[in-house]
Amino acid sequence: WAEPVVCEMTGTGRRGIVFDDAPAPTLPGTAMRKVAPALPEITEHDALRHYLHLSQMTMGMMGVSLFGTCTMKYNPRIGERAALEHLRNLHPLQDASTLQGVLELYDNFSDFLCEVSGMDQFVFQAGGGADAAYTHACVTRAYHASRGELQQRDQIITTIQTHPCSPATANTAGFEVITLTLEENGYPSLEQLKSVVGPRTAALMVNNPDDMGIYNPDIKEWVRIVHEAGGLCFYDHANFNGVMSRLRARELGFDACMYMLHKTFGAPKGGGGPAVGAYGCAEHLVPFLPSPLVVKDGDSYRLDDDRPDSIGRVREFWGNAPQVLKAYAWARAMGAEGLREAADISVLSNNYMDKRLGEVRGVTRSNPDITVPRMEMTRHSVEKVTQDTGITIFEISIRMTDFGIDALWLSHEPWLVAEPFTPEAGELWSKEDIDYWIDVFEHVVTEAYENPEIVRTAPHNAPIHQLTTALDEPDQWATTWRAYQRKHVS
Amino acid sequence: WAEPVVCEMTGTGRRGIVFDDAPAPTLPGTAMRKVAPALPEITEHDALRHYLHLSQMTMGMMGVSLFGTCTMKYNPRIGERAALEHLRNLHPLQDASTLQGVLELYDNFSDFLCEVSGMDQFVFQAGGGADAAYTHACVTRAYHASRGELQQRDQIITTIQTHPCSPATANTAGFEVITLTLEENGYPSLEQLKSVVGPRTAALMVNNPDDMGIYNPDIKEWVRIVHEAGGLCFYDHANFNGVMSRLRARELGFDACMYMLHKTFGAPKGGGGPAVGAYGCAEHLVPFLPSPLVVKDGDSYRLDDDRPDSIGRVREFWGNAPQVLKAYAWARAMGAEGLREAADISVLSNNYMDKRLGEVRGVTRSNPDITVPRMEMTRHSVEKVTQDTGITIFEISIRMTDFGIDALWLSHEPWLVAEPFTPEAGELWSKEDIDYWIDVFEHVVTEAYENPEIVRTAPHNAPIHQLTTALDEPDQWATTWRAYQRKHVS
Amino acid sequence: MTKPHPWMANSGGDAKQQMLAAVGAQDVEALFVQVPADHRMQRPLDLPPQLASEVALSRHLDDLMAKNETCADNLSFLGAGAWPHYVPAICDEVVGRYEWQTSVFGAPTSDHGRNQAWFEFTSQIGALVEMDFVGLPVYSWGCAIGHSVRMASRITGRKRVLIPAIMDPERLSVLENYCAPTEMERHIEIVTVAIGADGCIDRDDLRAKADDSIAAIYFETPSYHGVIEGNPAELCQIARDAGAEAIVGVDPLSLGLLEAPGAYGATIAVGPTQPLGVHMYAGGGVGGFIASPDEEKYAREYNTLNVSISQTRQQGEFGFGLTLFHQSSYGMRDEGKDWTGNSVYLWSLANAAYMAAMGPEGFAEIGRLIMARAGSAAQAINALDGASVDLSRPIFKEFVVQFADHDVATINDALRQRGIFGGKDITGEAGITGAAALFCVTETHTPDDIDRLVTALKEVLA
Amino acid sequence: MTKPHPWMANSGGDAKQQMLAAVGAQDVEALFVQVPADHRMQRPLDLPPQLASEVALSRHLDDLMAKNETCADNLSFLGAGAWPHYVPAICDEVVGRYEWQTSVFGAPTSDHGRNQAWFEFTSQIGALVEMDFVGLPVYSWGCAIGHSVRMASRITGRKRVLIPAIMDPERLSVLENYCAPTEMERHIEIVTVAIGADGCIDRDDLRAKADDSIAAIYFETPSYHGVIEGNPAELCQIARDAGAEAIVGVDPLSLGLLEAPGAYGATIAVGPTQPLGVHMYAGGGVGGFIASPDEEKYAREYNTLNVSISQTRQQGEFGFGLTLFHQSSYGMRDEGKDWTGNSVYLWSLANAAYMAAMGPEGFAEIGRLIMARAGSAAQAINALDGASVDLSRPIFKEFVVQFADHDVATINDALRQRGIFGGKDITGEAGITGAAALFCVTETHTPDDIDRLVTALKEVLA
Repeated sequence: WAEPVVCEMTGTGRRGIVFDDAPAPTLPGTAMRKVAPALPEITEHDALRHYLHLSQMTMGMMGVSLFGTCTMKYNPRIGERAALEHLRNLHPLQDASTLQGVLELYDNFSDFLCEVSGMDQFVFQAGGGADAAYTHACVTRAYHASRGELQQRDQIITTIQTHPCSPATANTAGFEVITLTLEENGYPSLEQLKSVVGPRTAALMVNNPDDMGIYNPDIKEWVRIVHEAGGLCFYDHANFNGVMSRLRARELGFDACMYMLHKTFGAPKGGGGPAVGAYGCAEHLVPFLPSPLVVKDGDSYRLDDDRPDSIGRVREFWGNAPQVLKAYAWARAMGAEGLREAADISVLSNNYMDKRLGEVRGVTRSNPDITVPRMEMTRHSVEKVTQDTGITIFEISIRMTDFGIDALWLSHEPWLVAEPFTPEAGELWSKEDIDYWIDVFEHVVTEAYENPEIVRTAPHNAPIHQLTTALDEPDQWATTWRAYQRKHVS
Repeated sequence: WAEPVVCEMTGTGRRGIVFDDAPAPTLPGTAMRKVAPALPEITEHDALRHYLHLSQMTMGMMGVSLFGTCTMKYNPRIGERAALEHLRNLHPLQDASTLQGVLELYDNFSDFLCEVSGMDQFVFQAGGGADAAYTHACVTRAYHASRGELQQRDQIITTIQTHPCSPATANTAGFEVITLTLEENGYPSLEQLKSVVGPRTAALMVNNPDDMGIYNPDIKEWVRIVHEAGGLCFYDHANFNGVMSRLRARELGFDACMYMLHKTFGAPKGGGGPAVGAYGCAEHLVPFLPSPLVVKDGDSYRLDDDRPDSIGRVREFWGNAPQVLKAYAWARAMGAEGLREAADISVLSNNYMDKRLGEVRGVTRSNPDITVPRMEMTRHSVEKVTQDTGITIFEISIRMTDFGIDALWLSHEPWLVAEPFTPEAGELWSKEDIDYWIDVFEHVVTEAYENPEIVRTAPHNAPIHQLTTALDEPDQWATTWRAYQRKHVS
Repeated sequence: MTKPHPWMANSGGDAKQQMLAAVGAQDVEALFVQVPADHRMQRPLDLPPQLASEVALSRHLDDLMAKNETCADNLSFLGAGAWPHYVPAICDEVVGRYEWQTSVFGAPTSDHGRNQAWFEFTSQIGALVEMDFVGLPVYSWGCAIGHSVRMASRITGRKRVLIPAIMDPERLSVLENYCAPTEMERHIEIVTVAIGADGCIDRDDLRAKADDSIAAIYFETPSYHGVIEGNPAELCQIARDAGAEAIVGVDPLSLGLLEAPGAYGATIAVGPTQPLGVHMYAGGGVGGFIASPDEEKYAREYNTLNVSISQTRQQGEFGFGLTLFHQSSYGMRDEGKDWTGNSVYLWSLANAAYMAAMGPEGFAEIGRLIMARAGSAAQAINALDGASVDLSRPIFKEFVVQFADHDVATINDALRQRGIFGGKDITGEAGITGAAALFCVTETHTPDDIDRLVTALKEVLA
Repeated sequence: MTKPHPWMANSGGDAKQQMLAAVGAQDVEALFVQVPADHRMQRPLDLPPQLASEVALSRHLDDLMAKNETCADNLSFLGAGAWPHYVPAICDEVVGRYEWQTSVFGAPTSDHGRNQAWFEFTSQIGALVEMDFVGLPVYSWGCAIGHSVRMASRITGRKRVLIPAIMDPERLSVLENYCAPTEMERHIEIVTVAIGADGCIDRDDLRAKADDSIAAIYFETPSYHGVIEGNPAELCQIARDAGAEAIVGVDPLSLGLLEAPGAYGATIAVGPTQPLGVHMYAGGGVGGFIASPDEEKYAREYNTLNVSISQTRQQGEFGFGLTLFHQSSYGMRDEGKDWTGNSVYLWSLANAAYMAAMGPEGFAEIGRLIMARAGSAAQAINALDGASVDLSRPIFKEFVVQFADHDVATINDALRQRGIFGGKDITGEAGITGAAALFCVTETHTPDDIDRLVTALKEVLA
């Protein structure tokens, strides 16, 4: 479909939805709108058809998506149906007596995740993984403030391979961030950590394994060192899929951890939320958790908002309930044996990919010296392909979409590995899907060597061609139709 | 997507859905299945993705569809939501006390359609328009049988332009069918009718206007003549959209009529049902209506199955309730003023199309002598284009799908007009949509003259190419994968 | 119109004026000259107020529908033609796709996906029943029986059909309609065959009646009363020996466990499609299938539309188009031996997705589960004072409960007060003596549900 | 695993064996050598039984959720951050599309449709508020306030913000979190401005406090208590005169009727997105927007992801890509001034469809309707003995009811017995004396609903 921007469709006198008539109110002229908003005037059918067309021009998981660091899972439709049907008409401020089902859900799922992590309480207020990291930064503030040490403890330690949200939320929350660099074996050494830990240390925020698929075997020692210095330890479980049911954050000593329900627990990603960063912590941090907290009193549940040490809200109300329901549904359908099987398959499939990708011309792995099997994903590189052919990983990625492969994940910044890419097979996809993915990749690399023009001019089979506007230039970007009209039309 | 046939995906050991285990029952070996059915073994995600891919390869009303005789309307999503939510878990044999909502719906909508038609009772058991015609044939049998005249009255009269379902159902029900032919003015003459009406006449089954857009002005007289001879008169309101709110079947004298709710009343077509042929009749035929009948007793409703003169069931239970709800929703949202407006726009838009199509090279209208405005559709012809270029209307139709125009409707059999096509604008589509349709048509006709090869080899922008198998040959057709394997593979 | 309507583009703006100008008409009225004045209605329609506002309409529908009580709010044991089977969420997702809901008669090239899905419906039905020719679905199981009996009559040139003396009255009524009244020349006579004490067709009676006037024998396994026919091959043999068609009605959900009709000599198989991923919808979910060997004598007699796989102009590519269209009523008109039209094609997409997700193992599993659950319910009810079930008959999904001291209406009223919809009241039906109800137990009923029913029945029967 | 799982393709068949063979591993365990033994859990997880059967899982979810009572089964007057607005059916259809639900970080070429829909979200928000730069949505209105105050602080280099003394405690709590604690160097001090008897910002107090230490003034119209600010331009002028940003929080549904922030001098506009076609979802439907002039000093301070329209290699074709990505926390890491991540992007597609269907007339109509319905409810309640509403204030959608003789908990309990969820209990909140509740009346409330409330209140207050 050659689909126009909906904002062009004005001035037709058409209606997409109507309401009963009511008299115009009397208000001061200074409060009244003078010029009607420049919105589309289209029928209901036009509006629907337009957005359905746009949906068809979105690949999503209609093809094969082994999008690394995002853990592409099946998003069960049963959860979708249940959430829409049962939750859409609930108001968060209803009397608790009328919310018993959803409160029990929260309590059940907190218990479930406590068993998975070894923590003592989970909350679901954070609107995503980064929001859970932010929650941890706030909890860290509250914890140290409660001990009168907040002014002293103004540093949070993280590593260069930790997801950007950890340093960014720590910084936003007012901390100074210390970023450890990787060493030869793929992670920062104990010595490097020790050199920065001290009385100013408020917390450690890390993930493990990292996006290279490397597991830091010293992590227990890290936690001990930070604890000894009086800091808290937060485990960003972004890369949980491979270690799920094999280790528990609390048993490694961590004080808190986070799961992304829209990732590891099968809730849909929606192109970027609504999401849930399920934040869990050990008993000593529970008083600081965001409010309200779901509390079980005998056989019933209530929302406790009377918690003087709480950090309050990181977001209004108590979370993305429909996503919690969907993740709970996924988790219950998997059960203990399913989680274990999923972890096994994730790691096995990734090592299978490693094996096959290693045979593709010009492809190398991060940290080539580390020859033991990687965890659930591996960072690879086409640096050699680029050197040989001029074709970059970005171009390869775009070309792959011509074959129904969702544009692959490269790397979070900074790009420590040149021309990186990071597939993650997960437990959903069949071996045939994985083989297809690798076959396409290999095909495109071969094209890069033999017919680079076809790669360079890709996509050839997509709704549109490659963008050409310099979007970071103030006189070029336009985030609204108004801005576009002003900058580019008039 | 290059989508394989799902039946190929066997032997993988995968599961799409599982159930709790239960022991195998003890049954005689003669009753037990020996060989497991050759069905796909795929995951839930594979099954879903497969059918979503197929849905994307279906045009439906995603483009512009002015599909004649089918009255393409908006299928409001509000009706879809309400039907799924409220009706899916109802059982037709529930105690009437638990079905009050849906029974009231039936009663309300019967009243609504009675006002629209002038009839006294509507029923919704018929699973489509043809089934309503069949219902009429059955009612006709029962009516004449009740008067002891069934053996005598064994003929049903119809016209060559009436929808095939009328003669076919009449024939199926055991009647001899007499088909009147069209005369110069576009409809059979009174004389022709009179020549076949007599003591053997059981009924007249006709539509009006016909698919040419011609209204038979003698229809009241027709009804009088048939009545006088002792026959019943059935009005197939297939082409109701243009006369909606302007005339009522009962006022023209008809004993019964039929509306297709999936057509005139905005319920979705679903590629061919579930549908509803709402059958309505005057009081003297009510005793013969299919059972059960919704009856209002004071403030409550019940299903009356104790009706000795009833024809019984034409289909199990009492109709496609979700479709009735959707049609009711459409009708209530339209109201009297909306129905009138829809009829006006339908006829106006069709005459606008006539005007513009008349200016396209090589296009003629059926019955060119009839110069007065047509009703809600018109049958056109490209006979001249075919003579000039060899390109048929079928080829033009296929080429138009390259531009997002749903393959257009040609004609019911027999093709009285050569190379026919019959667009119907209806009230949904905007003037811009209609203009787009005509522009594409004109463009393709121009191609036929200037570059016929591009038309002949169309489609160029569809999921697949044109079919080549001779599907009416016994050794070629295969309506199942089993048959295909046997005939074409092994 | 007071304001433009969201469902009529040209009711807003100046489109009407532009079109009037283009056609050279003063007003819309001028376009209706064909309709004589005395045909016209003399007043506006007197209808309930327009609800163009979606919020008002939605509220109206919700308020109206809230007057129902559903089988989700209550625990229901009603079956008998519409069954409470589990509908996987993907089935709703599939049939909800706008592309499919709005499709009509597109070309094989433009509506390719739908046609392929249709073919996957027929192919998977074919795999279940082990037959090679399957038509697109008809309105219902009853209609499928009707059409197939008419097919058999045309194939054999005979005008009598044998059916079980105990048959669902809903389906029977449809069949009677399809067999035309005795007054008319082309009618088919329906003759019943006795049912034995084991709940199955009485072989002796069948043999006695299966003479050369018989177009077809029709029987069902499981039967209306849920009884599994022990040796269906024998029945089919009797039919074939008489030169008649052997038409079998089957529950597709039983076919992971029970033998396929094609494997025991049935010549036509029919059955319901609603169990395959379609909600009950107050009966609106029903549909039927017809299958047979892929022989011309059968294929040429189908009333249905039929979809065939095809090659395309592109080497190796599949397409799907209609076959034998001209023998349908669209082509035959008054020469039509039978007829078709809009049917339940959208549901066939749910059916296709359901069967694809189920696979061979899913059908086997659900068959075992239904038998186990229904069997345990039958046993527990039989153990109650005042209720009995004939446990000697192997049953699938449905079974007859006889009540000693109460009528079924009273029992069901009392159950309803407890949030339970009891079995269908079959008191007075053929083959039934005394008060009896037909209970349906499926994979949707948990052991707790059955306990709840039994406990409630115990109270009610006390 | 006892059987293959429907959500894990390689749990069935021999895929695992094949992959193990390919990698040359004996078993899966051999692939976990990186994880030291003492890191490993020593027992299986002790979790509730697996519900791999969809019918069992579905039943479990339904049973669990049946313990809720909803605002559909009851008549609710709760608002205050999550509002009962009508969600057109097309919005559910749009966000339900699998393509969008499953999309992640695709390329502009492969996820084009979604990106365009995002752009149509930002563009239509821009049209409503009359501002040229709009970011992709943030978690909530409260989060939008927090981010925008931090933006203002960075733009002005100042560290104090003025806010109304009466503010929704939910939003206020979020803002407080975003302003960091006083112990830390980078915190922003929150100072409240008095609210006058008219429910609006006290001009004198505002002028007194708006000195050159102020980064921004934040106010809302309608306010937390539903009061429409009579002259918002004046407030913005005071802010700009102080060299501060004028941040205004608006209800987008009021903007067909009330003046656009961009038209009266606001420099940043924020607000909730849930009213635009998203269900309440127990609070899970909330989202927020941030808009400003398209000037570098604003644009460079957005924490959000931002989508821009673009040309493509094909002349005349539009595409849509992210702009200013590197200033987000993805690019800045520990140098990030703020942060972002997964947000509520799926809801922005519902928002886009909603605004497109509404158009200018829809917004005007719904604004009038909400004011009329809320106004009539306020009047009727004020007429009751024991309840009062300040009718002198022009209100939009929400209003404060003061109760003379009963506390709100008692009243709401009694209403609940009558199937009504009363207003939010705001007794004890800032600016409130005595027992008071905040009632919300929208286009979803019919005159009958309001009568029902008033009748019930009358009984309860008697």
